[in-house]
Amino acid sequence: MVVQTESFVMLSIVLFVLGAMGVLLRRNAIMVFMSIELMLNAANLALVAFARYWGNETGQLFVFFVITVAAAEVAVGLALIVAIFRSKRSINIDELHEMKG
Amino acid sequence: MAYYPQLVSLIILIPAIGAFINIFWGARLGEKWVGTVATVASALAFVIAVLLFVYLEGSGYEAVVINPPIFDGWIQIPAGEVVIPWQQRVDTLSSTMMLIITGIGTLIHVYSISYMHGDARFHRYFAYLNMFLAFMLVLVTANNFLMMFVGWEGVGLCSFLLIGFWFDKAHGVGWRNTMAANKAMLLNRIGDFGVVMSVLIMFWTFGTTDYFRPAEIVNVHLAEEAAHAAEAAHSEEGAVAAEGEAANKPGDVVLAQEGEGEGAAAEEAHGEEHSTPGVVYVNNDHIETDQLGVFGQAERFLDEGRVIDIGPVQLPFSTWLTIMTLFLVLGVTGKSAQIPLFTWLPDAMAGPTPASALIHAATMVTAGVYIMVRSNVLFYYAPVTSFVVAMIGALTALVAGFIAMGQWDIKRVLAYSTVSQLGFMVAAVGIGAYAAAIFHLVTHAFFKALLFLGSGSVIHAMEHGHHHAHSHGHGHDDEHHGDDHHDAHEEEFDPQDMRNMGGLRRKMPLTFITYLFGTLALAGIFPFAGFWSKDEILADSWVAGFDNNNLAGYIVFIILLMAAAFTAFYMWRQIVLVFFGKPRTEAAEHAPESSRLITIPLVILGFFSLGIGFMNTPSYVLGLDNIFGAHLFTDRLEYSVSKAHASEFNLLIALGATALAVAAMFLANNIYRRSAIIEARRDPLEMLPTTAPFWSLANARMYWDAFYSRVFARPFTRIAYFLSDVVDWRFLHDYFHDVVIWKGFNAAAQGLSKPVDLGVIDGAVNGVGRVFGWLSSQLRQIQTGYVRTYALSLLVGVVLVILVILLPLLQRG
Amino acid sequence: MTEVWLFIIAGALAVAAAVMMLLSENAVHSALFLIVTMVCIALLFLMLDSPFLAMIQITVYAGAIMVLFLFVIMLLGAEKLGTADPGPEKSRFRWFTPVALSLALALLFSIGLVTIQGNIDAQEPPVADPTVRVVNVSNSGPVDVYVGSLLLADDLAFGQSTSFASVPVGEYTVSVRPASGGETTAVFDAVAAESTNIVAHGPADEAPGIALFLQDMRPLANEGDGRITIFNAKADSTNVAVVETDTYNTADGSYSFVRVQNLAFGFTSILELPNGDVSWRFLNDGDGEQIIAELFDEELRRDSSNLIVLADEVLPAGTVRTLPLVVTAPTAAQFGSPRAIGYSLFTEFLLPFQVLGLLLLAAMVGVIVLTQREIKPVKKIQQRRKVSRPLTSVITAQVGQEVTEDAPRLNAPATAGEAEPVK
Amino acid sequence: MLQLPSLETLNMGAALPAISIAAWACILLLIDLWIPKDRKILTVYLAAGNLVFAFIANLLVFNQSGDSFMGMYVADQFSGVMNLIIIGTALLSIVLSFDYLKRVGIERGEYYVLVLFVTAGAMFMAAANDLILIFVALELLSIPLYVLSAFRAPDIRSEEAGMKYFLLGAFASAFLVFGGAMVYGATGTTNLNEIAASAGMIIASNSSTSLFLLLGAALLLVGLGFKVAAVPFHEWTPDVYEGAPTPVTAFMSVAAKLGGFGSLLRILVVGMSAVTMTAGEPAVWQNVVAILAGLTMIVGNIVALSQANIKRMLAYSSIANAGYILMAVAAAGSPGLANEATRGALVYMLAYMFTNMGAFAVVIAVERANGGADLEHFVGLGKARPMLAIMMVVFMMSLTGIPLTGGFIGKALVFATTLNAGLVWLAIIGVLTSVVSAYYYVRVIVNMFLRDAEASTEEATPGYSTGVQWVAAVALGGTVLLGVLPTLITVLTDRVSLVASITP
Repeated sequence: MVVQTESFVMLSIVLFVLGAMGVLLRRNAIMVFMSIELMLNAANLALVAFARYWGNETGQLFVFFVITVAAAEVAVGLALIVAIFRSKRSINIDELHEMKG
Repeated sequence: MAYYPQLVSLIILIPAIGAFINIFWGARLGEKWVGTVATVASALAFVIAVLLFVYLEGSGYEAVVINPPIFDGWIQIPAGEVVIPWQQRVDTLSSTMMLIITGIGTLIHVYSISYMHGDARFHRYFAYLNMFLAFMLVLVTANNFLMMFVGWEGVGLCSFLLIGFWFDKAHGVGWRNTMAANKAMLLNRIGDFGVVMSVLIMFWTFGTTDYFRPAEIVNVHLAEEAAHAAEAAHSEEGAVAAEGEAANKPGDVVLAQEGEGEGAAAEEAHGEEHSTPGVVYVNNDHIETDQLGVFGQAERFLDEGRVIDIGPVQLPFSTWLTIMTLFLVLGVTGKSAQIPLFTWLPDAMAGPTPASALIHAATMVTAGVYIMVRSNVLFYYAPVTSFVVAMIGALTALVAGFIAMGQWDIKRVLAYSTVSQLGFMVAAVGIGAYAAAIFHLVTHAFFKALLFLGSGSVIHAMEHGHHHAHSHGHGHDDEHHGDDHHDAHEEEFDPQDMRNMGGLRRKMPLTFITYLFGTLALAGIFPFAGFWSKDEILADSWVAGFDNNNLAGYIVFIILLMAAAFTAFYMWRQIVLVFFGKPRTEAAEHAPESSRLITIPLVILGFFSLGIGFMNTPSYVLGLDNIFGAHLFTDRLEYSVSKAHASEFNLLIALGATALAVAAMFLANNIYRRSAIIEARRDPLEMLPTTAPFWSLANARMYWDAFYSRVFARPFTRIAYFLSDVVDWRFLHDYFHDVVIWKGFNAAAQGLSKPVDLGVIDGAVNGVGRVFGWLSSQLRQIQTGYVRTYALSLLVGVVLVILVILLPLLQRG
Repeated sequence: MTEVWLFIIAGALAVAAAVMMLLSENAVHSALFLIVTMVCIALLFLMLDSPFLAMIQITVYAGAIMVLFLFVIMLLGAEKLGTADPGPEKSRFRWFTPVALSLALALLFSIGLVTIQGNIDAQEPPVADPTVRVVNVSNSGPVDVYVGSLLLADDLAFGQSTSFASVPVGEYTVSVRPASGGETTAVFDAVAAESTNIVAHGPADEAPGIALFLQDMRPLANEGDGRITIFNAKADSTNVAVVETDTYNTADGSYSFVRVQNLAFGFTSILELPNGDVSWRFLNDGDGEQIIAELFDEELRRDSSNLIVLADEVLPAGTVRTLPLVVTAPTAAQFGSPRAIGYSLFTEFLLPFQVLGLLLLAAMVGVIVLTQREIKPVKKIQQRRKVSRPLTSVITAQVGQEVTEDAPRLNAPATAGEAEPVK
Repeated sequence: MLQLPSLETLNMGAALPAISIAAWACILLLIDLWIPKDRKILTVYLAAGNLVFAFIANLLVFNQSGDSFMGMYVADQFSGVMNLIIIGTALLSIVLSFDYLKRVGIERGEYYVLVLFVTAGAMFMAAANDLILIFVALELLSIPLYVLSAFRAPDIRSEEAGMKYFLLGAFASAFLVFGGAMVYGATGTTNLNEIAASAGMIIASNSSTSLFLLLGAALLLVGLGFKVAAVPFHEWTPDVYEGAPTPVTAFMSVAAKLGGFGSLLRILVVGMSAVTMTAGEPAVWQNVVAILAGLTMIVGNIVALSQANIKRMLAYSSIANAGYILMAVAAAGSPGLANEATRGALVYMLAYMFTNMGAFAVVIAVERANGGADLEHFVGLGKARPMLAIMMVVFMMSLTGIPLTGGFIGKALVFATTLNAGLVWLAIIGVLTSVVSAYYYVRVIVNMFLRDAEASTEEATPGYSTGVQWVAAVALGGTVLLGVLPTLITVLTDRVSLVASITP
């Protein structure tokens, strides 16, 4: 264990926060979505690092599940984006404010 | 075999399911399926009843109590730790009732399929019938008074629904039906008040409403063993004494009786043994009082001479018991149509005839008798109540029999006859002849159901005949029958008026024969069923009066004898008016025989009216007891009715009563053969100056209804009018409602709704409201509608949560 | 040290690509940067001993998912959407970016603080308990075996063995008690994550001897191989050689393939062989290659660790027979290998795995529901134009928007006469 | 060699209700292909039949306390009661949906399949004993709900609802995953029982790893708080509820909450109840949950005051109700109160289920009759449809928490356990906000009865469907029954106990 677990976790935290910033700052729905994927990736990195630290596979399995769930989410999310685009011709999330208050 | 008694929960469930199906899907199923579902449900219940009966036969009549799985701990009062279980009891009494209810019920279902054909509410009718069966079975299988009361109220409801079934008939008939239903409901409520009071008193006194508690039930078994042992000892003894009757009944348990034929020594021996075979009290000594049911505790209390402390007064338990049972009797007079609450039953004939046959003749109205016999222990120890009961019963029998002689409506005659016969049963209970009462209940159920169904057949035929006679010419298609279709275009004709009938015996031979059977049974002619049961009541009252020197016995015997004569008279009058002579109207001329679905139940019931009496043949009668066995029914009944006893045949009474009946029939025959008077729509008795006042009295139903309406109903209505008009309408509505509530509320609502109108509360009622309104409008600014701000708020939450949760740990270092 | 450098390079690249993804105006560029980040993360996975996940990360994530993203971006022509147009609401949310940035920093700070405070590497990494099992080849009847106070084997007959039981780390006294009475003890040190065999051996008339030796249950060098440990428990102090039957040369009566030579009493020899059948002879090394025992077509299973104990069994007739007793146990899977993950998936995590399947199905249904639209009368026009319409307008019809370079991308009303997007 | 676990080891029978729904959803998806578009009622019957089967199966396995799928799925009393409520919700909402879908013209068999998926997801969540399963089941709950929200597809409000829900939901689930990673990092396991064991050890040894554990707990709280719409993770709720098709709103306002609270209770009570500063003190997370509960009640109730759309008003009301349930969750953090609080929460959820489904049934009926669900559309309802109006009165009363309704019983239990836990300030907030809530609930009643309708609403009101009637009637029955005979339910919940079953 030359590189410490902590380093991996720190890296993952940085990536996670970057992803969160992406969600907050980008207006393109696809971009927001990609930022969320980045957050999930960061969580995966932390999980794998912890899995090596603990020496059991649970963390890796968690990652496996997260990746697959992300695939499902991506499919539905992109379908939603396409559907919205058909109706509104825009995927700018700032234009989605029919309902408020 | 061991699982048979568990079926008793199904016996309720199956008709209930049938009712459920017909209520919800009946309209879609169509007549065929509705009838099938209902009849199959009823028939399945009958099969279960038979299985239970077979089980009881096989298990030595040992009572079984079943806790159906779903209602365990039906009512729980948490503080008092009182649990009223939904327990069902299978013993000889309830088994008898189940057989009658489901058996006759099934026949009536079959009959109804044809009778109700074409009715707009066909499915509803069958749903009600099934519902009635379910509730009636709840009533008779209950093991506590509260559950019994559930059934009691349920059958009352079904009765109400069925009496008012044709509430929308044309020409005011519907209104009359509705009123009849209301009347039944109201009078029964008065009775129900008595039942509720009685049950409450029981509960307060004993802490339970169970008939018997589980501990006792185990004991029944033990008691039976003891009885067997005692029997063995006794039969040896009896053989030596050459006096015992045990030898007559090989293989049967010897039952203790207070018969007149026994020697003093034997009586002494029996005295102790007396209650052993049925229920148990002897062996219950080791049981704690609170482990006993109502009856066991009552006996124990009597033994102990307990004093009941009801606050200001202290009553001996026997007095308390009298009060308790008197309240119960009030309920009985309601449900079983006894004086003073009997006037609803004749009106109840407004319902469909099969329903009348089932509910208002064979089963529901006997619930009062059933519950009195069920609580025979209480009545046994309450002589005052018993006397009252005997008087009520005898008087009812006489009065109703008298009224029946002056009626023209075929069903009304039968209705009063039912009241009268119920009076016989109640009187029998009053003199302690519990077995005879139940026996009469059973036989009466068969022949009265038969008579009602027969009258239904006649009425049906009359309607057809009338219809046929009038539809010549305008070619009305024949598919529409069923009662309410005819009313649309027919006015004056009353198919139930016996004056319109006559000569039907040739038109409807099968109906005639079966009707004749029913009449003979009701009149008590040998060997029909009524003969045996009526004779047993008479013999018992003779014994009670002349042997045991009981005042009630004398009175009951004499009155019942008269009532029996009345019975024979009015029944033969009916036969003559309906079936003999010549047809008096076109309708009678064209009356056809009814369809097979109607006649088959008639034949079956006719057969039973003839034969069912033999199940309780007394000993030493024409050798019949060698064929059918003696006291079979009573013997079985004694396992559940501990104070029941078999009575002995008294040839003199039997002959006398029969002779009286035959004489009355002859009299009736002679009087009513004069058809000319009847064609003038008058009664021959009306023409004779000596009998005219009596006849008018009978025809006017002895002014009972008029009396009630003048004394109770009218003042009540006046008060009600006063209350509704002056107090409610003028004061409450006009002033209180309009001014105080309406205007005040309006003002308040104005105050409230104005801000609502504006959407945001700015003209708010008070400062707090304004503050919240302001807060609300400010806070909703957060909800911008932009996803990114939502995400931002989520992130704020994240940071907040992390900081709050980590704060203590970070402080710790 | 290379590993540290690798981490620094891959990590820096991942962060840099992530930042670029955030800042890039063009969505396609962003997607490509995200792919770079993901590949870097896959590299880090490899460093963290999870080759399987690294592979999945590249194929599923960087491959399939990102291709989907790119496809949708290109399909919608949405490369620059959401960046070009600030919109009239912009002024209202002027506060937004600084607040968001500071919040993200607060988040970074608080989680980072936790990580540094948490100091996970200072903790002792947890280790597995030692495990121990017993093989009885002593002829003194059934034995009870205690490890410390733990009854490990009860009435263990000749030739039987227990499975591995775990015990806490520490020093134990092993005590073997034959049914006939007496006791033999030995002391051993239970080391974490090691598996120890206890072999009771000896002739009928003596108290059983105890042999203790480690068995390596750790992953094999080549996954799919099997491992064989041969232990000589023949008390008659003969050295044993193991040869393969297949290579017996009838001409000169010699074996050309000798697996083990000169295995003395109480010694072990460990072999790792590809799985398959083995047919071996055990020869008395000192005594003219006399065959003392034989294994014929013994199956060597994948990923298993086989212990072969050579022991003398005293037959009722009094003769002594040498028996090769084979005891098999699975080896530990390689950490992070597909086998390890698959094993967990199909045992402990079977339910989540199934739910995952449902989830994918639900997602498919969802996609169909969201994107399937009923075809409205537009069809007629399409048919007429089918022949001569250029590809761009086909795409336009599908997308409902001009996608050619020269047309304005945003807020372009659909050209009149073109197929209307279905509302 | 891979050794697959045998069926006995898996003990699948215990998980039968959830599994049957999941499996049938897959089969129904295929069957639906053969059902013509005008006979979709058949799909409804098939789906409802499956739910009824699962309901019965759940009753059958109710008392079976056991682990299924090698400790992944816990079939205990808690999941038994939760399953009953969840299946009931699904059943009622399916009955509600059919007529609505037909009217709006979005009648598709997939709808019911998706509802079944959500139902299975919620059931798995409530019974999950592992963070991984919780995550996967949460997604199984969420992804179909995203689709269902956007089910009225070309309608821009519905699509917007789906999009908002999706983006924020995915964002929140990223936090959930990260939280799971942190918990795993601290304990080395994702199994709740083992987490409980090692959490106890970590706290006892005063190890700094507890920071990871708490961070993980906080992030899990965020992920699940989003699902149950706790402030400040609630902002999606009103928009999504308003935009989604109304039966979906009804369904998701209960089902998503049930799943979320099921998992939340399991994670916090089973996994983390030992996370205390010193033994015998309330768990560390109690403060956070209590603050969230307070915020949720305040914001939910106050913002609801100024809503004109009933759907939106009910959305805020559902936020507020989440606050009351969170109050019980907070109380569960006090030592020895976990079971009492759990039972209170269960009863509250059941009451809320009945009441809310009933209220939405009325809203659907009004939408159909008057063309919208604004407060204005309820004007004069008392005269035009007295039964409907009276039912609505009962539901509103139950939501307010007036005695003899289920809402009162739920609130009473929750307040009692909060007071027992010593969170007096929280209980006071709860009572005060209840008083505030009376204002907007009563406003509906005022509108129905005390304001005269204009002539236009009287005319041409198509009747409401039998399905809606049934749901409203059942909900009314449930609400009143629960209010009058609470013992019927407490008999079920009395034995619920959430404790970590394995100790090391």
